[in-house]
Amino acid sequence: MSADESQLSPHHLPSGGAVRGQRGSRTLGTSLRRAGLALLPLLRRLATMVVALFGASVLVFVVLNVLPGSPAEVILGTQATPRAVQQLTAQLGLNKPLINQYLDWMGNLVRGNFGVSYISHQSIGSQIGQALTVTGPLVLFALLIGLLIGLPLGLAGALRNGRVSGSLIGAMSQVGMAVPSVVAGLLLIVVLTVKLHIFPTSGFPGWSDPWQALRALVLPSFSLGVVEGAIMSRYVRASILEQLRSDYLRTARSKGLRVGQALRRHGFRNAAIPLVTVVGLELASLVVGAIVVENVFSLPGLGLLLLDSVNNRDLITVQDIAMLVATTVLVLNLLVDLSYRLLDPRLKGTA
Amino acid sequence: MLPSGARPGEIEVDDGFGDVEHHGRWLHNPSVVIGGGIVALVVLSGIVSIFWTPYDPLAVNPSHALAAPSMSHWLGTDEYGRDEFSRLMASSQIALFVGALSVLIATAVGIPAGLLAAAREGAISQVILRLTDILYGFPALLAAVVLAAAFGASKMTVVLAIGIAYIPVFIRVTRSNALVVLNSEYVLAARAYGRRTFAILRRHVVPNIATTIIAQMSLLFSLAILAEAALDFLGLGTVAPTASWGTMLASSQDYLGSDALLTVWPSLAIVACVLGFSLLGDGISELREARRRS
Amino acid sequence: MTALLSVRGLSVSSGPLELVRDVSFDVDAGERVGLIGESGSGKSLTALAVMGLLGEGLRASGSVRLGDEELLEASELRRCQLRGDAIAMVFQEPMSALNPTRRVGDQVGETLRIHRHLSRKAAERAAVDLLSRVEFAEPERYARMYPHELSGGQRQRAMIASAIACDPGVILADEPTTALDVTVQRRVLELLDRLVDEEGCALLLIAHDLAVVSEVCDRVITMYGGRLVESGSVSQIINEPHHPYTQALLATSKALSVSESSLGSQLPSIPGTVPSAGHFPRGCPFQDRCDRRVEACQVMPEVVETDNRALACWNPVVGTSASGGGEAA
Amino acid sequence: MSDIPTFEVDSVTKVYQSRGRRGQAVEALRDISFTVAPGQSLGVVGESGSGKSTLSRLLLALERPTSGSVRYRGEVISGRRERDLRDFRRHVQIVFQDPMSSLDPRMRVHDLLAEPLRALHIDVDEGERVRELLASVEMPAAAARRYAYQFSGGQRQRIAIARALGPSPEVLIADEPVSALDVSVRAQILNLLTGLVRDFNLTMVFVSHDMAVVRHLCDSVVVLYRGRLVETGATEEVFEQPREDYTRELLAAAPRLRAQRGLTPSN
Repeated sequence: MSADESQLSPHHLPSGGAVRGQRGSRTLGTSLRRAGLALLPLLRRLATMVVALFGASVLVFVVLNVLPGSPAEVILGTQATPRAVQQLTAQLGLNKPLINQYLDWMGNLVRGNFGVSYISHQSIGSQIGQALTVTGPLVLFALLIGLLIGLPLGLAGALRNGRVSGSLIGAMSQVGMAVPSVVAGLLLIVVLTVKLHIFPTSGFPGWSDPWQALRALVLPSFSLGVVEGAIMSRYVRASILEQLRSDYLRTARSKGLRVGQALRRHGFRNAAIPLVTVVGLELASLVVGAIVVENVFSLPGLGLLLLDSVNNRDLITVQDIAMLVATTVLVLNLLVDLSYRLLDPRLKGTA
Repeated sequence: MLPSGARPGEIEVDDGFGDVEHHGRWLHNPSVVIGGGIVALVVLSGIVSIFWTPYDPLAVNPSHALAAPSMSHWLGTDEYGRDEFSRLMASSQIALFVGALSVLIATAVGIPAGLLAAAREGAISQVILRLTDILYGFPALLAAVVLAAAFGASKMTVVLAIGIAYIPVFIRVTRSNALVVLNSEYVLAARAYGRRTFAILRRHVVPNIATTIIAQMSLLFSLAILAEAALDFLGLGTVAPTASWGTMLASSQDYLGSDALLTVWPSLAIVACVLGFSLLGDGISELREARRRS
Repeated sequence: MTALLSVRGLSVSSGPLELVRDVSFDVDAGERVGLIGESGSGKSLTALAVMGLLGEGLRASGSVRLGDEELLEASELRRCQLRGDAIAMVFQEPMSALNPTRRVGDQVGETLRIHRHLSRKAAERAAVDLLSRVEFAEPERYARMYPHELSGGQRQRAMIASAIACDPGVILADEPTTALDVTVQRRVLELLDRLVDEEGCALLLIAHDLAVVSEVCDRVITMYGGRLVESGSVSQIINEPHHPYTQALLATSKALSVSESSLGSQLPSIPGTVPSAGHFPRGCPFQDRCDRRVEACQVMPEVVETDNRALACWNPVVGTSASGGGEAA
Repeated sequence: MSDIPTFEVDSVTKVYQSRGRRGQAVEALRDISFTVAPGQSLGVVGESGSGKSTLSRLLLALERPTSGSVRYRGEVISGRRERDLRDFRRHVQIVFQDPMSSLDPRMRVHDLLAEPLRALHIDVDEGERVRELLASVEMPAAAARRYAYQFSGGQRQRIAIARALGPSPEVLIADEPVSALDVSVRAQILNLLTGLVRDFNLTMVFVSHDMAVVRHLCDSVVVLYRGRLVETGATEEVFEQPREDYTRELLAAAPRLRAQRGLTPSN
């Protein structure tokens, strides 16, 4: 950076020698530091995420364990003798101090052991794993649909900005954003299942028959994805518009590129930078949105499992799933941060 | 505005952004007009429903169950013969209550914390930001599930969940906007004539970020209504028989084949209400942008 | 001899607002013309209209001819063929005018890839050559850098390198040194001066500083309020300005000099303020601030061309005195 | 009394420890010393990165030097607590470069001008003082009811100057006050400043990159380059016989009006 001025005039300072010496060492220092700099902010960012995860786990644990009333009572029902309750409490490890219970839970979780539900007596880990085979594809399909709708719609909206068609696209996405996925789901069921009998109403046949499984996921994915597409189209539109108005796009056009070419060569990459954030954050909101949609379509995914656990007061399962979702959201945040740094050369090495 | 061609020495108002025209702009922005109109309608129906609805929204009348829209029941009746229109009206109370209270919680915590994080660099700011990191892990729905698991489903768990989930949003929005103001030359000027941090926050920062915050509040109000509907639908919020758009949707599920209108009415109500608040928020931001560019 | 770039009756409007009104001027091959004016004068819009790069909502009318071609009526495809090849532009803010996510060499060589269809490799090599022509000591190294790693002066030099890549007949430079420090400004001006000489291309240099233009250009066009108010050779304008606005600017410029002390004295100044674009008075745009205002000024004076210079004024300054001018405020 | 310098800057160094990147310290100023006598108009000249803006913040006690000290009329002001600076704040005022960003867009001109009076607990009739201030910068009283964005750049700068004059300061620090203005308006503002300095007997520190303006306005000058003081002296001496290469280069680089084009400075 300083080389320019030194070319300009080597005699700027009375003490030019000292400056030049400093500059020499700076080059060496810079190259040394660069190697460290690439890693250091990454580690720092990773550390803040671990701290946030720890905080989240404490929060979940405390909220779910502050209330008086032992799960043992719930399990055994109102008729249970105090003795039986006490026995079960001890058996479940619920008589230990809260801090120990927390450490037990966390310790197991970190080792990948989700524990055993004291309601269904099943391994929570395998239940969650089973649920994820539904929720995972659902979320990914929804994201895909969202992108397939949002990208072209947003691009068209930006390119037609100021025209009637552009405003129409804007209005469409504005309305689309206001539709809750529940509503989208129910209306899709009414039209495509009840009236036209195209798709199965609800339930999930399992992956043993992939074709039927996919068919069962179509409507839920669309319920989530269409709304997502509306949201994304707004971000895409704003991002592309910003590019179209940028000085460097004008420079590109002054070199002889047409608007479309200039946008392809210079705009898309820069437009992608804010969009990566959006995709990351929206992926997180899809995971949460899946909870609702799975209930509309009775899909045996994470959402249904979570809700059943709440209704059965299966607190450990609730704890586990809440932590899983919170972790997913925070990890997505982290990935968004990191991808920023990959895409934008200006941010290399900053925290 | 002065007539054009003002002579030297006279004050020339830049280019017609006189006070009168400035206020007039609100009514020229379609987002504000449409959004504001819808919001006003929802608020009105919420208020009216406290005193009057065509029928008692809870009155069961089995002989009139699942009636089609008619002169006596404008939007028909549900499976218990309750008047749909009355229930929609009564539901707007819940939506507004949950929206208002959750936004209040989010702002009451988020704005002061955001201002503090902006004004006090270093340790305090770091602590606040790390706490928001934690809360970021709990979107409204997840927070509501956890709270419902702990304290049981109710309107208040929904309010609390949505309110808490949006605290970090307000902290970030407040902080980043406040930082822009705090780094401005007019704040530097204020410090140069001896204004302390608190006075600067009150006199410069708050007035300058107010519009942005209000726009954000309107947007979050719309998100709160979305979340509330979803939570009620899941049975984690308002519980039957109290009318809310979410519970109405949930009970309509059983009649998708026969009485799809039972699904359509609350859907329309939710979409319109959410659209109203989000349009209003967008409109306010647009006006702010337009003013900044002028 | 026909001019290389010929602008006739150019107007730029934004809805009902006329931001540039009826501007005509010629730039001959190899000639350097300075276009001066302050905010709202329409000088940048004039350049963008010539390039066909006006922003959303802006419309140009009139005639812009490059050689034998009418640009305002040419197809977008044809204009793209000319942009960067026959006519190139350098912008004011070298930071925002360069794409932050692409390497400098890539952006410098891009013009050649577009018009000469060079391969990526060949364009890269050409970019290195171009960078060394604009006095980068280590062109290979800088070609691999991103714009944010360069200083303001280096970025502007890189911009100039990409502008000269295809040997255009005309370069439009829109305040290329306004964002730069004085010492860097001098260097960029010298570079521009040398390259224009070597290439034999025409230069339209837009600036707000009369001194900058007088150092680089042969001819000066003064704009005020979207109108051309005066034009002529540098010596004509500097020695004998006819328009009261030009004359007042000169008076200030002469009084504020690094080489002469004027400590504590009153500077000749122009009263009033510059209205925002499109809000200048009817008739002569300068009438409200002019001390030579007459009744006729309420009507826009025609641009009268005599003796290789043009003037739009009802009551021009005659005689060589450059003092007086605006009243001392 | 009058032989106590208004400002004494004594071997001031300012290092910014940038957050985030470890070990990236930026030395904005290094070992700067100079004094400003009462009634003097000092020009601080430098290009971007010279540290001139940092210097004006140090003079205003808005930042504390990493080492060295700044004295105002013999008293150290650097690092003092805000409550001990009230007198100082009354006496030293600033005008910034960009009159748009230095005026709060949400305040009317009346409040903009009254704010310093309120903050410094100056007991005057606000309305009357505002009228006085507007008059002293040749603005009509009606301006008080409007917002800053309703005025042109030059008028805004007048408002900013009026605000600085409010507490009847002894020192005016002007940080590039005409750089953002249109050429045809600059002379007005420079004439206004000249008149005010004379009428109110102000001491002025004028920070600028523009050598010509400094020569017109200042009786002495400090030249900064990359945080170091290159040269200082009476304006006439420095401009006529610059001792340092950098000063010479700065002077040579300034564009000059020519009747015939040519970029090489004529000597």
